[in-house]
Amino acid sequence: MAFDTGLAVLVLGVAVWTLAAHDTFAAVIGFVTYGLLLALVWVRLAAPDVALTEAAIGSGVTGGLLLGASTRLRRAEIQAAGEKPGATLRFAAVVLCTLVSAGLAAIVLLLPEPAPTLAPQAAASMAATGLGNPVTAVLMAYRAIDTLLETVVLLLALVGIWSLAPDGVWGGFPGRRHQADSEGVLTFVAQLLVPIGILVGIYIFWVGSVAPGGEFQGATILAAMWILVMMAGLVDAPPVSRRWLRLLLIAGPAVFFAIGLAGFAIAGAFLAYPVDYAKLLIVTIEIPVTLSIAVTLALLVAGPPERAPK
Amino acid sequence: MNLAFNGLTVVAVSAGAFFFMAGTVGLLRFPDALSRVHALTKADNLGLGLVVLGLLFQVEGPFAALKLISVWLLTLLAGATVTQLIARTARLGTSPF
Amino acid sequence: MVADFLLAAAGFVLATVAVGLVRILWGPGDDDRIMAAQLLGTGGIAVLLLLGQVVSLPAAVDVALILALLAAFVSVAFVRGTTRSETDRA
Amino acid sequence: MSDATLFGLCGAVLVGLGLFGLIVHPQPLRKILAFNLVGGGVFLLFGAVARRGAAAGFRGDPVPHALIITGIVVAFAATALAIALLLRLFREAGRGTLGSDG
Repeated sequence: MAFDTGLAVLVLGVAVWTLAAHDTFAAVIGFVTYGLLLALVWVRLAAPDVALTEAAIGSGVTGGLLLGASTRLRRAEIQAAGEKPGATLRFAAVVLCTLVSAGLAAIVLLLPEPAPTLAPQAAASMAATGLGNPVTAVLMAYRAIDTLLETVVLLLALVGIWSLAPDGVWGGFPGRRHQADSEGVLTFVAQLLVPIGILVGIYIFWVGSVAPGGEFQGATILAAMWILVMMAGLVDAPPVSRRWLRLLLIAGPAVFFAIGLAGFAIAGAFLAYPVDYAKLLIVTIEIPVTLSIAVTLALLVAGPPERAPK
Repeated sequence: MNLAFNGLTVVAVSAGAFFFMAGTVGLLRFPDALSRVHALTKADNLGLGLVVLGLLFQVEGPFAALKLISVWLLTLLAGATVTQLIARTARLGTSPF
Repeated sequence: MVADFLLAAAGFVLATVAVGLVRILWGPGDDDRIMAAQLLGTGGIAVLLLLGQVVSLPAAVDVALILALLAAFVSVAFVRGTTRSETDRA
Repeated sequence: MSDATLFGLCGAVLVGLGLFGLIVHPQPLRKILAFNLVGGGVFLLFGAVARRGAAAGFRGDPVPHALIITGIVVAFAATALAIALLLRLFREAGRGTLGSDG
């Protein structure tokens, strides 16, 4: 109990720091710390799948994205810092936020007893799929349509980012070109970490069917490794108009959707799997979905095209 | 046997926790960024190693033990190289690239 | 009994990490602050491993593996973020 | 107090804190950070519900867990899109503020 209380206080303290820090860069560091502490909280709440996601996306890749943005926007952020809202607005904000927090706290304290749960339904659907991880069973079978739509949402976000490219560089190379490190340390870091990271990413994806892990967590690690070799200047990002790139991006959602449609014919409903082949079909969906998510996440971090295609 | 293992765990994890404390003390007491990086990484890597050693007596199966050790090795490798990058940034005032 | 000890050890390491964190976030330099990633990378992983044993969640080791990888990733993003000689041909 | 209640309350406070930052911070990037703090708080509220829903041999209800994972990924996509918009604004206008005056 003492440990949990201390952890909760630390989470709140880091959140306050993130908001109060003078400098945006310092606030981003605070945010990365916040994500890491949340991963500890998820382990404490016996939610290892969420802990993996928080560590990979919430803290790691979001942190890298925000660090890059904060250095590029440093001047703009300093300019904007002067436009502080007036005392009346600040006071109103304090009142509003206190009310929101108090309301949510009341809801937490007044949650019904016994707690409602969908765990039995999830367990039933898990038994039908042959999967050993309940969260993967929910994502891929019980609520598969949510996951299908999520992969589409990721693609839509990417389309939104690409459409921000100025006319001259339409369809070109995303982000900046990084040069290789002359002293070789960064090159060494990339060459050392990336093979290990790819191995870990595939492992996390693969154990997802029987243990905590899965396609989102595995894909995030693969995406981070691709970004790492780009940052080290070892490879450049491909121009976003490349056909193979676009095929990779849509492969996952397309296979997912096709097998979902086939469900009408072989199991009587959209995204239904026949009992004997459920696990096989789910893994068939997961492999291209993982690849597509990995490519999408990496390109989301890379940003809109900034250099004209050759 | 079990009792002996538990005893070893307690000793190793305690020693690990001590090194983490030493790292933080170094961080607070040393004057400049370079010596702080040095104190922090040396002590913390040793601390993590001892914690991993202590937990090795508790886990079941060789695969779990292998994973624990690889976490430590990965932290060591990544930490050593990344520390060098940061130290260079600290020394030159800005990134050397 | 061992679980109680391990939880206490996790709390102790978390507390020392928190103290170091206060020093680091205080700054003043950015390179001081990025050490937070290092400190938490190692200390946070230790807490995670101990906690995973306490609540008997073997997957905590996998979370630690990811943290070790991504702490390095964030540090590289930091070093690259302060870079000055990018070719910005846009 | 159970661990679910404790971290649920922590989530409730985080939502309020993040919302405050979202309103009062003039810098857009700080608003994006505050938005992500709110996200963390909302996920913790879900986490409290999931933890209380432990049944059928699971230590938490897997359905909210799956929702949280979906939420974390979508929050990341939204953050990436917001940052791209912000960088374009800065490039076009030479400034990175959201105020209407020049």
